[in-house]
Amino acid sequence: MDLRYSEAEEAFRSGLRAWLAGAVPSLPPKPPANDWPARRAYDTGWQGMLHQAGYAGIDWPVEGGGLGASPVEQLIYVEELERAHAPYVGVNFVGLLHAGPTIAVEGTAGQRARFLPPILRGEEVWCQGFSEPDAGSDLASLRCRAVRDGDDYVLSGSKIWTSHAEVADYCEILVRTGPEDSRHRGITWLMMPMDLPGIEIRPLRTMAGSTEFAELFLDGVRVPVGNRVGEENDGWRVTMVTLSFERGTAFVGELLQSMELLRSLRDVVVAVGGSGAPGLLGRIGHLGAELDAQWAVTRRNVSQAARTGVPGIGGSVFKLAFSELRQRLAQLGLEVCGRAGLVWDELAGGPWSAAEGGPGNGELVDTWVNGFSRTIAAGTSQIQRNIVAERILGLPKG
Amino acid sequence: MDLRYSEAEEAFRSGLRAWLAGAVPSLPPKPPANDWPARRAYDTGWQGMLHQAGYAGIDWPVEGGGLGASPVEQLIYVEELERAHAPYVGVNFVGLLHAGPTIAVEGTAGQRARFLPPILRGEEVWCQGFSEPDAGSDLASLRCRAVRDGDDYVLSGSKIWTSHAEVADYCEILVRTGPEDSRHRGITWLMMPMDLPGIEIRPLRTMAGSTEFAELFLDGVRVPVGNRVGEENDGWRVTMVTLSFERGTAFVGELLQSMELLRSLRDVVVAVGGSGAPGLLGRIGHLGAELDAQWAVTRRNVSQAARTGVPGIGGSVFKLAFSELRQRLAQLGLEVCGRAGLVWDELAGGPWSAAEGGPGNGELVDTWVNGFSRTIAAGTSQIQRNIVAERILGLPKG
Amino acid sequence: MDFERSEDQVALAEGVARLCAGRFPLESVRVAEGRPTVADGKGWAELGEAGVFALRVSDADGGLGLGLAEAAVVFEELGRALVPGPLVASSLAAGLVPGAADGSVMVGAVRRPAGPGPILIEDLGAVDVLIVVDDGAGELRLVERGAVTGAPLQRSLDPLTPMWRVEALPEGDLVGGEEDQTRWGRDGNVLTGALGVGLALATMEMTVAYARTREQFGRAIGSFQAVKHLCADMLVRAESARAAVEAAAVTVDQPGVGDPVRAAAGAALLGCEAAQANARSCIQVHGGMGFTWEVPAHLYLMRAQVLAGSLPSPADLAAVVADRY
Amino acid sequence: MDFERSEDQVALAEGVARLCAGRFPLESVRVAEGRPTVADGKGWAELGEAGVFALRVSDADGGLGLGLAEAAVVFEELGRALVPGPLVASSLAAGLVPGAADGSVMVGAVRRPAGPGPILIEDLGAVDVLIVVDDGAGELRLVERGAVTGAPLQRSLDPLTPMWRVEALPEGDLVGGEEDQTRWGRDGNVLTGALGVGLALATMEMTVAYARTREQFGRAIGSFQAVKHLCADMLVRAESARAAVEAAAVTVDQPGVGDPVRAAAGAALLGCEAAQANARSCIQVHGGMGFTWEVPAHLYLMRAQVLAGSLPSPADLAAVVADRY
Repeated sequence: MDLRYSEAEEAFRSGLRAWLAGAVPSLPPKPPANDWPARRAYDTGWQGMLHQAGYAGIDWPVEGGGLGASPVEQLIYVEELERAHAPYVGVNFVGLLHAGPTIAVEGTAGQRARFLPPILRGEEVWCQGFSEPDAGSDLASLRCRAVRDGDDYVLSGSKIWTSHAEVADYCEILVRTGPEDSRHRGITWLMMPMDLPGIEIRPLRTMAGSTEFAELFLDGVRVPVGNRVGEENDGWRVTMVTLSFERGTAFVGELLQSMELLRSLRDVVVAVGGSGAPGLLGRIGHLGAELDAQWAVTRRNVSQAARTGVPGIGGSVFKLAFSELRQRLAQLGLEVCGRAGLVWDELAGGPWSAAEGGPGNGELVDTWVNGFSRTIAAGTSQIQRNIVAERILGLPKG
Repeated sequence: MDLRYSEAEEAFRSGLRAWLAGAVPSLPPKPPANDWPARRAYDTGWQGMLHQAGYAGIDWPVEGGGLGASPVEQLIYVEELERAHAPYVGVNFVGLLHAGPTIAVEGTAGQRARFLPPILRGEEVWCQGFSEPDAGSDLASLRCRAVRDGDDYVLSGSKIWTSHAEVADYCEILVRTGPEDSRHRGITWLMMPMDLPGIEIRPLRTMAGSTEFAELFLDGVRVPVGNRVGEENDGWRVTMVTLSFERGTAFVGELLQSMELLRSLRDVVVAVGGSGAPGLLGRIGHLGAELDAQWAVTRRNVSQAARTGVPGIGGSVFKLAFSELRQRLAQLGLEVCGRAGLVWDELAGGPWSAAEGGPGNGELVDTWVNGFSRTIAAGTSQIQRNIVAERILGLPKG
Repeated sequence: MDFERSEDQVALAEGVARLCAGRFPLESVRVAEGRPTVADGKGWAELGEAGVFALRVSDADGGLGLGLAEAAVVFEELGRALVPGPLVASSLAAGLVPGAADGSVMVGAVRRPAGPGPILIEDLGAVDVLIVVDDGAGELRLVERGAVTGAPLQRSLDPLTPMWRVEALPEGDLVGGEEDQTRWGRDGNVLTGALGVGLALATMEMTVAYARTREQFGRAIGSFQAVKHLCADMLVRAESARAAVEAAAVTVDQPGVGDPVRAAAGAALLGCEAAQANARSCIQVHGGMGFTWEVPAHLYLMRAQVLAGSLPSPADLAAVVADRY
Repeated sequence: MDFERSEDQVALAEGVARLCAGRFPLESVRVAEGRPTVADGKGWAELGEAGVFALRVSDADGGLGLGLAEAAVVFEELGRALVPGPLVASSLAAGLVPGAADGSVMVGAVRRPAGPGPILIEDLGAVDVLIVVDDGAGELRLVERGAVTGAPLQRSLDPLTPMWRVEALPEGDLVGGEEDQTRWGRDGNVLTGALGVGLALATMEMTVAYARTREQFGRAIGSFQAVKHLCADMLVRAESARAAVEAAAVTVDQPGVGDPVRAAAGAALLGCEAAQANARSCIQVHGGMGFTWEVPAHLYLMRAQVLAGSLPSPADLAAVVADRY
């Protein structure tokens, strides 16, 4: 067990840090939350800068145009971006973290050449069409049909939770090509251009007020067969390949941001003092220990990925623990800012306010509201516990 | 909604209180925890006193020799006994609260005349033979067989969690008289004399160090058919009748005792003071509010029973809530007494000690250790939640 | 002793539930989401006519002469229906502020803050007058709406409870001394707790209904133990809090049966917690849909936050209980 | 950076596990339950021979010259096997007290209490010498067993950790100053946390094994979600705490990678909590059997209590983390 970084790793870190120190302050102001064209421009602009500087596709395989960095370098990369308060991956999320890596591993040479460079350069944006209204936790029951007609698949059905659909150029979509009851065995993975006729996009507003997600309604959308990645009916495996490609660093930024938020809350509580302070500090210290533990879990996970290519049980442990930790942290934050937590508007005048160096009530409210999706998205905590119990602990299926 | 007691109820209360004020101080010293013959003598002696004073079988039907008191009087009865620190029902538990009421409702006139008076007078002690090693949560799977042979049932099998078996005269026992897979439909309720040949009693030590329970091993035990209560194969219904007879007051004593313990812990925390005190007092206040709520739930439950004869959903609510409350209360108690909580021996010298007017570390340890049975005995909390979800909320069986 | 609701109390609850279903169906309430003013005078007057605020005003003064127990029964239904507006303040002000009892005057309330920080007031755009509760001085003071300079905030947590920001509170006219201020806090605790219980019951019912019909893996999700147990815990929370709130109300009404201040603090604590925790479970069981704006689960959560924000902190409420135990 | 165990560390863990299985199988350890003296010098000497206490003593001084990381790996196994005796104290005393490193001298420890109340000491009947940790004065003092007048208590919570009562502690000889006392607290936190992780893993494994085989309602109880989810949470707790403990150990060993004091306090906090919570779940899943003396679930719970009782309070540990965050 060694927590020291090698000289090469330290060199990578300091190069990146130096570049970020110049690049981040040069960025334009952040666009408004729900102005998606502006956010597309902002996010893709940043991706272009990363690409120019040689920091695009850091964790992608070299065959896919990536740098093929080790999981440890990837960890350093995510860590430094967060420490520099660099922009989040934003609208490039699906392309960089899911669709791209899938094409890199499972696509043909032609598909790789056509689709990967624009993702890395921030020129093409992807969205994801996996979930359906009746296929959430039970994704394998998806019903969106694709019927072969000549050189096209003809798609009909609906998708939900498609992020950034309004500004996406392509959609990685899972469709049913096998019989209705074929479940995992009858699913195909397609790249669907978002400008085809028959696609209707209906924005889906979340309880956080964001229109980041949409519903897709597909009516006779013709997707060329050449846009299929992997074999027909082999889409479930194709998808799983990418999921295991994710090597345990997806939430590192949020973990580090949580630690920073906790420090900030500690400072507010110390400044306010009073008889409630010891109790709050006790909760803060406990959360701090738990966040530290998840940072340790993350480093273990990355180390396992570095050795074996796949993360171990740490990914499930982290997901279950961190999603609930994040909710408790946000709950504490909301308590600390008192009645200011009843509005999203950033207010001044309290020790928690951004104006006085605190985290800001608006930020705390945002963290709190968004926290509710953490135990739901990407597998509810209930489903996660089943997975842990069955796949890791070997308990019988119920 | 009326929380005032009627004049008749107040008169009942003051009469009982006056009698208890004389009776309780006249009791001999409590016998050692695991000296069951001595505890039998103590508990049956107390029951004899209650009987003499006209306070035996307060909640039993009049046909069964009881006083047929209303649920509200029963509540007052349990409340006053607790406030007077009167002895618990002890070894008379099964006879007074379960076997007796069952015989009173389901027994023949002859069975009532033979078996009920000795229970009320504290002359005969009963134990319960329901659970089996392989039939715990799933009681209906019990396997202890009873085969009819002439005027006898011949019993073979084993039972577990038989309380006070060593000093009991009779056992209310559930046996399988139907086919192996008959579940609820093939069970019969018998009264088994404990001095019959073929009964082996093996004490079962709990993690609290108590030998209150035992395992029973039955090998060809001949129980007369006349000792059957209800019809053959109708024992499940017979048992359920008694369970619904219990009208929500079984844990009133423990609830009131919990409130007293909480007050005592509050006094200790206030006396000790320090920076940890506000946090501890916050937890104490919260537990206090929750105990108050369960006291309200209890009074609602009793009121429903008084109106309809059966308690409503309050019984399940109370069981789930109170079992966990009791554990949290005990946990807090253990924290308050610090390292003294590492021994059962009553120690002196700390503000928590009985010598200084506190609850006493031994008492706190005992409460804590016994608390672990609360979410297990009489239906684990997991089973209870299933019952609440299916029977009260109408969710489908899984 | 009979802690069940009387026939009159049952009928009262049913009447208010009918009024809410007719006058404040959720789809029509939601039309006003996010506006700086949500509660409207017309709806308020109808609540007033139905006697919602005059329940405890004596017959002689034109009220219904009922107790806090009846008010708690009514407020549970108002909470369940997510009725917007300063319900607790207007009810507590009946008898203190002319017009409050019949709903012709909408009364809001705010605690005079002890420390620094912005002053936020619920529903300031809708109210006619404001009661300033000064816990430090032990006073209730009346301020005309016109005397308060405030601005609506852009985005309130509860889109049905617009928050307004006020830089400074006028002194106002003394309308109640220490006894009134104590009563305001105590009875406000009970009524707020009752609203919370209503929210908790609503989310429980909504969750159970969804769990019965939503299918995944070929079966209703309510057949999975994980979902069942979340629902069972919702029931335990809501029913425990309901018992606590109603016992507190009766304890206020019937001197001698207990300590009303302790009971009221506990009722507020458990009522709000049940509302918050059940809303969280409601969102969780609804999965992705629970995180949408469309499904109203979040409205119950946010209202629960507003209720909690109108009360002393949970730590302070618990301290009251501990102190008086 | 490679936070996986090295091959040597894996081998070390396996070696200790084998030693424990051979020398301290639970059925033989349990023979001593409830006695005033449980740990015995012979077993202690074998642990010493195996290098359990000398791990961190330098090669030059006859030790193994390893780090706290290796000690944590070893202590996890000792915890898992419920090995009785003052393991942490004897390990910390190696290098400070002659004979501690090779197990020929069994070293106990006690904190000099700041306030009133009885002084309880673990395993006093078995130890040869006692380290008195004086957090107030910032000192470690050595007391010969013979200089301490103590009596065994009748019934210790952990039947394998007899508690003795002492009326007064002798002054003792100064063997360590502030730096040693700080190190004692910090490294003791890590090693105690490691024992806790071992307990948490043991109860998890025991629970999973039971849930796989115990049948009710015609199926293994481990197929019910309620049981599955309890088990999954046990894994999350144990693995999170294990990562925290090992990271803390490495942070002590490798200056510059983090704050060892904060990491150690967090490790103690989470290690003990995992031990306690997993033991509770273990009892619950075992149902009635979990409440028996025969099933050892309670032994893990009680040992977890002993560990927690040997540490600063959870609130104090959390305060250290908060302070240094």
